[in-house]
Amino acid sequence: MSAVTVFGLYAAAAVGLGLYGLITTPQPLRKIIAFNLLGSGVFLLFGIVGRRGAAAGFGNDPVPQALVITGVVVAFSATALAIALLLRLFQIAGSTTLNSRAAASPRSDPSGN
Amino acid sequence: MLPPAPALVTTAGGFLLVLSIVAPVAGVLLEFALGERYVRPVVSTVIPVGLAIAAAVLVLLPRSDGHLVYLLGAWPPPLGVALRADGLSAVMLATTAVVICAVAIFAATDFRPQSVEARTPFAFWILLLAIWGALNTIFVAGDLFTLYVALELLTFAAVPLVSLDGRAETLRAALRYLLFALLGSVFYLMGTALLYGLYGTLDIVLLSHRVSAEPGALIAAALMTSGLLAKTALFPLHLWLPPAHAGAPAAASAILSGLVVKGSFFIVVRLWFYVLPALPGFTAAQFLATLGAGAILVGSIVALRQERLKLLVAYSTLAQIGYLFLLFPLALDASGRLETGQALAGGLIQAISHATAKAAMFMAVGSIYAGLGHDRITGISGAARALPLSVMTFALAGFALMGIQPGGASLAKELLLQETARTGQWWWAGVLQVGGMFTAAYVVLVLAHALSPPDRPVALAARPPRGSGLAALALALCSLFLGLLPWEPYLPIPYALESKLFGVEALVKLLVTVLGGVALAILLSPWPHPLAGTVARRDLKTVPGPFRRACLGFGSLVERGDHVLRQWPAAGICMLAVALLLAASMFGAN
Amino acid sequence: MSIATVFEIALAVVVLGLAIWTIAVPDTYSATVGFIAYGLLVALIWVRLDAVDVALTEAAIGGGLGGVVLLGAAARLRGTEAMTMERPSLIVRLSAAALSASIAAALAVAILLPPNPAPTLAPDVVSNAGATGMANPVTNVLMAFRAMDTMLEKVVLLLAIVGVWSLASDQAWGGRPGPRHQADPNGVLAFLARLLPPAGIVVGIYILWTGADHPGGAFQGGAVLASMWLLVIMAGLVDTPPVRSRWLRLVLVAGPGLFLVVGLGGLCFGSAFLAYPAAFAKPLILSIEAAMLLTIATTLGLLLAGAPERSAER
Amino acid sequence: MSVARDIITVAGVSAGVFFFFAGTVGLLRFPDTLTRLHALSKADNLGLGFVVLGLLPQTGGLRDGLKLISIWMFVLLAGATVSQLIARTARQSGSGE
Repeated sequence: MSAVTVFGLYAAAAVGLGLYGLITTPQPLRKIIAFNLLGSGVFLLFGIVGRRGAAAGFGNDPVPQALVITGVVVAFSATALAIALLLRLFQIAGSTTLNSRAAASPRSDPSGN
Repeated sequence: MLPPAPALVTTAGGFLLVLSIVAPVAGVLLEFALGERYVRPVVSTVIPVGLAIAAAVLVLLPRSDGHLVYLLGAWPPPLGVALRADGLSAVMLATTAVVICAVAIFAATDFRPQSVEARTPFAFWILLLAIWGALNTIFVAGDLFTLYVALELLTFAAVPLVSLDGRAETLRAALRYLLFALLGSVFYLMGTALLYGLYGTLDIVLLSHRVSAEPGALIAAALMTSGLLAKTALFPLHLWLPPAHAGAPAAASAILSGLVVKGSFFIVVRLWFYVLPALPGFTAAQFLATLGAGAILVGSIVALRQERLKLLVAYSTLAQIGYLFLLFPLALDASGRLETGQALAGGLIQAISHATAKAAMFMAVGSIYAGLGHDRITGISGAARALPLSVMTFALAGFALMGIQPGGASLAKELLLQETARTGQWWWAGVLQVGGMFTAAYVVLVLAHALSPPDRPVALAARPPRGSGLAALALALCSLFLGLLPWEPYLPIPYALESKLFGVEALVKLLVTVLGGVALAILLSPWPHPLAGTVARRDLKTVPGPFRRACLGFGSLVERGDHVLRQWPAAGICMLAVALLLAASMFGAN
Repeated sequence: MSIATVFEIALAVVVLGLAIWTIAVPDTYSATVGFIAYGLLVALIWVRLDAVDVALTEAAIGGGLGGVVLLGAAARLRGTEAMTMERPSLIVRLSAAALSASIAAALAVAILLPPNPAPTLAPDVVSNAGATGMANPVTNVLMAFRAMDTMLEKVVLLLAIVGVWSLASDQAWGGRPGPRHQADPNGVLAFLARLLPPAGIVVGIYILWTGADHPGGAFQGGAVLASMWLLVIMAGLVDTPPVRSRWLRLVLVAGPGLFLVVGLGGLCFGSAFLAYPAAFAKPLILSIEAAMLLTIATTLGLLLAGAPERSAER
Repeated sequence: MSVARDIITVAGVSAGVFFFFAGTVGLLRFPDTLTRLHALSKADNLGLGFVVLGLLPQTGGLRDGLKLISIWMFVLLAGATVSQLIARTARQSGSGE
């Protein structure tokens, strides 16, 4: 087993875990954490691809590395924006649920059915 | 070494592609740095420049063999990044420029810069230009990772637009939108990682030569497609769309509904037709179109049951997005490969027609909301007299969407119908016709309410500014006359089509659509019918009571189903299921 | 099995355990803390993959600053998170688990089926490195070969700032972001905030400078500078600047602005947009990076500070 | 010569690992915040010190050695401050009992 195999399996597992967390946790903050976990797994995919492409004296293909650095920064901005939205929602509404009961429940049928 | 392929050399005029990105981005930076007082000069410089660039691309493209290429930093792919424009890019660039221009005029009063810097104008104008820059990048990017960055740029510009008014409801909508869009981008990113690992490049042209039906490539294709579908809000991945598009301010809704969802749709088209045309195959294409058909059905039925006009229009966007995805199975050739032919042209014209018409529609609804102080569909009787311009805009945009000649939608429908006949997929012809009827249904429904005489004189809360109304009207007219434009240099359209657009046969088709729409509106809308006293009474009589009740029951069932699908866990599970089913059907085809 | 492999397996297992814990633990605050530890260990994985540039970024931005954002939010939301919402039903959870596992399995298959030989652009990067005069291949990719992506991503950061600011209430617009930190001016935090930043600023600039030839660069350096700034803010020694401030605005657009100007210079006078003339490539790139360092540090700091909450007057 | 260096390294790093281990056990086993903090900060500072000491013979030159030592110094500084802050918060909120 090489590093590529070990971490490749881990990356896939992290993606699975992140997806599960993103779907099932009800709290938005936990969703954001799960998204970051998911993101780290996806970035590791790039790392593994790059590691396999080690050549010309580099242990890791520099192109995927650069893509990951860009991706990490984008993911961080997304986290910051999501957190800001969440905190503002909490400030205004006093709760952070994503389901608004008023708007979400199917309205009673006005034609009497 | 072989001489470089034509797609890997900068062409004359390629710099226009750079400018089409740089102009809005520079506008964003200037607005941010200079602040409120200079927003007006910056915007009113950037918009004409952007329009001119789009026009120049349109002019230059046919003269340079249908392709413009620019190598950024003069580095050829795979190491460098190329920008490329073809006919599709050119028409989308132009559409975006026109819609942005109209929305900017519409918003000039709503978001008028004040002497003291205020929050909403500051954010709105920056985000408007940012969306423009992001979309232009999407249309001309020649590299899958550049497309990823552009997608994120689009999301980051679109999300704050949703929550501009700062109410809890819209904040919630924005957060849902952001989280689901991020899930979509992560899926897309997974696919790019796999593709780079297999082929060592992310350049679209190079990839299209190297790609083959290996397991990794198929999984990558499925992941990327489902991620993009989430961002496009194709049924059943639409949980974020209705609240976001209905909650945003009118000008923002126009952009979100008209343009933003087209960005990720465009990338799906790029991916399927230009990166891996041989991979998806028959089943996957049918699957996409089936989701599209589901979107038409659910979106339209739920739209007809909405009480609020903005939500109705938002749900109709959902249905129209579904309509766009019908192009995929129709573009298959005999060997199961996607052909860049008539079906693609039809789908793209439909997208353009929807972009213009839906933006106009949202602006009209925004004006009605502002004028009446509410947008309850049962309370808009008399609006046609009080706000004639807005109602007329809504009507014209609606006519364009339901396929009245010479609108873009009618041309698109004709192109797609011909392809159903050619490929023998008659079932999609039925879906296309029903889709048109449903569109007619909600347009007719709204117009019937707006045209009916009011119980008491309508008191206007505010009079919408004339400039705004005219901008929306101009956009609706654009959509209505799209069918007359010369598309041949940009999209593969047969010459002989125009004659079919007019004439008795076309008129009959239209009549059938409208009558079908009226019937659907009567059967599925739960609201008391405004014209019950006049024309529609006879119709109502002929419709047996129990039948209408059954239809309404069915509608309510669909609405409930839609509500379940819009819960977060359900939508997430749908997302994974769509990805897996796509992968399975692609594996089946190869 | 070599000792390195044993270490790698152990690392993967520990990280996996932390990941599971982060998802499964009931308390949100604990999950956040778990995620920070996770982020730091993932940086170790990146070192094992021989991607030191990414390891630095992941540790500084992914684990470090990302962790701070999450921790701050968790602290503010503590108490509300626990009482809230119902968990989804067992069927939903089971089907989500099954589908997530299938996706993970598909991904594992796809990533572990190696193409032979694996494609790579490393030789291309090496043979073209002469054009920039810099030895760090990752910096070359970021600043030259794929400069467009880097520039657009700077705009993404700017939009994130716009998005965060747009959440302010209308009264607070133009004011200072975040709460005012009160700390004992003679306390231990203030002491650290006076002692550390001079060293931290040197380290940040060093990371940028060394990024030309060795692992490092504007992001990593910017993250260090941002954390120094935040330390000083948290110690109450300085306040966050009001978002109306013209200087602040200029600093925030400096990075992408200079990038754009240099790019257009290449379009007008050189061979292409974002092409650097060979003689000036290194100084040009370093000056763009210097501007970016400033912009990134400020942007990251402000993203952590949040939306404007207080009017500019004290 | 290189054998002597390696012996110093092994000894130093092993000592460091021992202290980290002890600190972790203390973190897990001690009953309250303050004692846990005590175990953690003391063991970590010493542990890292020994690891750095052990690595010093392996460095290429004075520059690298100085970098290593400055890492340790920074960790000492940050660790001391943070421990102080945590301890104070714990005492104020009364959870140190």
